[in-house]
Amino acid sequence: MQKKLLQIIEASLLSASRPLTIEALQAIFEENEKPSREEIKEVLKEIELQSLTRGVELKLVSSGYRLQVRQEFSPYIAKLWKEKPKSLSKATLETLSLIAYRQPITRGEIEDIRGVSIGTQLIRGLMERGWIKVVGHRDVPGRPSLYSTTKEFLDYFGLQHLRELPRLPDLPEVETLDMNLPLEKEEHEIEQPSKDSLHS
Amino acid sequence: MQKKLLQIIEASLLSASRPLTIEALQAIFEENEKPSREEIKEVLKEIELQSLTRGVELKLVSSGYRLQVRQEFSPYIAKLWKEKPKSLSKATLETLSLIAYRQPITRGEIEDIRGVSIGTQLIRGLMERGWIKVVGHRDVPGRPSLYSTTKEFLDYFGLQHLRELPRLPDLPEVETLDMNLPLEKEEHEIEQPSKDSLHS
Amino acid sequence: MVDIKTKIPRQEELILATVKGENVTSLPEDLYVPPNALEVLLDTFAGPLDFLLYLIKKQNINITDINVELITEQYTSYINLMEAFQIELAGDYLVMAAYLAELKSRMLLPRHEEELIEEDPRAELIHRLQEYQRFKQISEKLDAIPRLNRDFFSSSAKLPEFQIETPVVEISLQDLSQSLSEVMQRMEQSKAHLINFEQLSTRERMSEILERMKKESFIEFSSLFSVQEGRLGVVVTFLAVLELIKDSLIEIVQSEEFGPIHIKGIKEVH
Repeated sequence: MQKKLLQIIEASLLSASRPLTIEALQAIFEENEKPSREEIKEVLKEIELQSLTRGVELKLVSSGYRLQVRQEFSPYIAKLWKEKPKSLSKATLETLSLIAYRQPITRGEIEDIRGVSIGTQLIRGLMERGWIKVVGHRDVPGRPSLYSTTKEFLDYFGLQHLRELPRLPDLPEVETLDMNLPLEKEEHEIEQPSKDSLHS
Repeated sequence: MQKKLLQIIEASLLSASRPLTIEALQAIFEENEKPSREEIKEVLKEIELQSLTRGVELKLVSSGYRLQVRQEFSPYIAKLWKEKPKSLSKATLETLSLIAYRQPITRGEIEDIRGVSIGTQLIRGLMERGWIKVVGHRDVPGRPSLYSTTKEFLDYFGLQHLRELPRLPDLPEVETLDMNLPLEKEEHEIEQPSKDSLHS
Repeated sequence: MVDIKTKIPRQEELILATVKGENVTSLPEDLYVPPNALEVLLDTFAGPLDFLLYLIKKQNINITDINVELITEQYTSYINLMEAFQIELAGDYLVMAAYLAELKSRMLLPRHEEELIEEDPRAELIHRLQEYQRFKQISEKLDAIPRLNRDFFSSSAKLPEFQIETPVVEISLQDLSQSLSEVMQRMEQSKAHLINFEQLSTRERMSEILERMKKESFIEFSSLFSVQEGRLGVVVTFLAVLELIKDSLIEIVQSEEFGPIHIKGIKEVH
């Protein structure tokens, strides 16, 4: 393997501040020296190997490869940060969860489940951080935007796929309800597991 | 030499986004494990040695040590930054305008005004462009950086002084600005020699 | 009305508020928040459903065993209290109160034979609570997932010097001021106070002084002024110094009486 190739790719990953795909790594080379996908993969493997004894490690997240500080060292690195990252509010986390697990979903639908109206600011904030995007419009009056999560959302949580998210707890069995409702017939809509499951 | 010590210091230098002094590197360790200046220096020497074959090299600049991409690779790295969007995002524009009109200002203060948190990458992007710089730190917990615009920022807009920035439309505060920012048409009449040299 | 359960009267009953003509002497039993921190309540809960879940948990019952009458009374008593204390209440809480009241009245209505086939009026509420609860739970799990810049950090080595190849971004000065005024307008809607924009020349001077302090950290006051700048320059510099002191970014020191005045950073800036 070419030493220079490894150095360039390592330098790119160390300085890009964002995950890089194999294509993005190929694209930094001129036509006449462009490495193949296989060569890049080989280099990445080598970087991964070398980084076993280093302070950073290679991670594959949704939008590509990222060299990140080994998580075991995070407590040290956190001390270098002057400002602690703001924690996400309950409202943000709930909205984000609904978009992640029920995408595509409209603002109105999120509001129905949360029982709370959602400020424009909250949605705008999520859009600006690149965690959600508009993927279409629901064909109802007002044509509300349909939101879904993005690759950046997964990158932020160090994930590759939505299915790596924790499992959504099941709705409790409807039967338990029936015990208290002797007058009632089996009329409830029974939630279908597949509807919510990202893990299928 | 302790392997873990080297890993932590390497990780710090790679993720801090700023040069680190030996003291700053010592400060990330707990009292009972704090390495001596000599130990840190030894580790730095080792990192320097190792980096001879790597894409990054250790540099000592006036405010400390940092790991930086070898200059010879800049043509490749430049390509990674080339694919930036043509126009600045709304978030970037708003952040930049707040820094311009409200400098010196911390990231937290910008976030408070905008009501939205700002990604590290946004600030870094503005720094890399040379439009903003750190001019100090606010004396509050966390000692957050204070940002101001640079000469390059003024150059970009073809301005000599901040006061040549357009007055803010539709704001009640405009009156106070007016005192110092005479309307363009009046400027020639009012201009006095002493005022001309004010900002030079 | 607010006192929902008969309680042993306390020795001294403090009148907390007057709600609908009645004196409120005690808070609902299971309210753990002190009255002066009622506002905290609104911050603590993500919304009325979250709040209802809390009330149900306090009763130590299953969501499915919910007693609509009791929960409605509890809920409304909190709402009334908050109104009595003139705490600004999100409309969503009032909507829920109305919904609960309606539900309660439906429960009380005598049911006719044909209506027996219909669903228990509580079913919808229970379903909503359950549905909300699972997303509340998942959002807590989401919060626990390691995330960037909190639990792990990306590398960001210093870039080499290079010319950005991008054709320069097209932004105009108008874009800049326009976007700021947009921020300000948005802020005006959400916040009561506006940030006072000092004159830009003062702001610029503040940055210049701070910049200089990075190198010198101890500057003789008089050296900040320059004769060439004229009177206006002196005023601008002076305002900038005052502004920096106000922001606790610099200190004025004078080691002896009538001695030279110096400015220095509050802490060493590196």
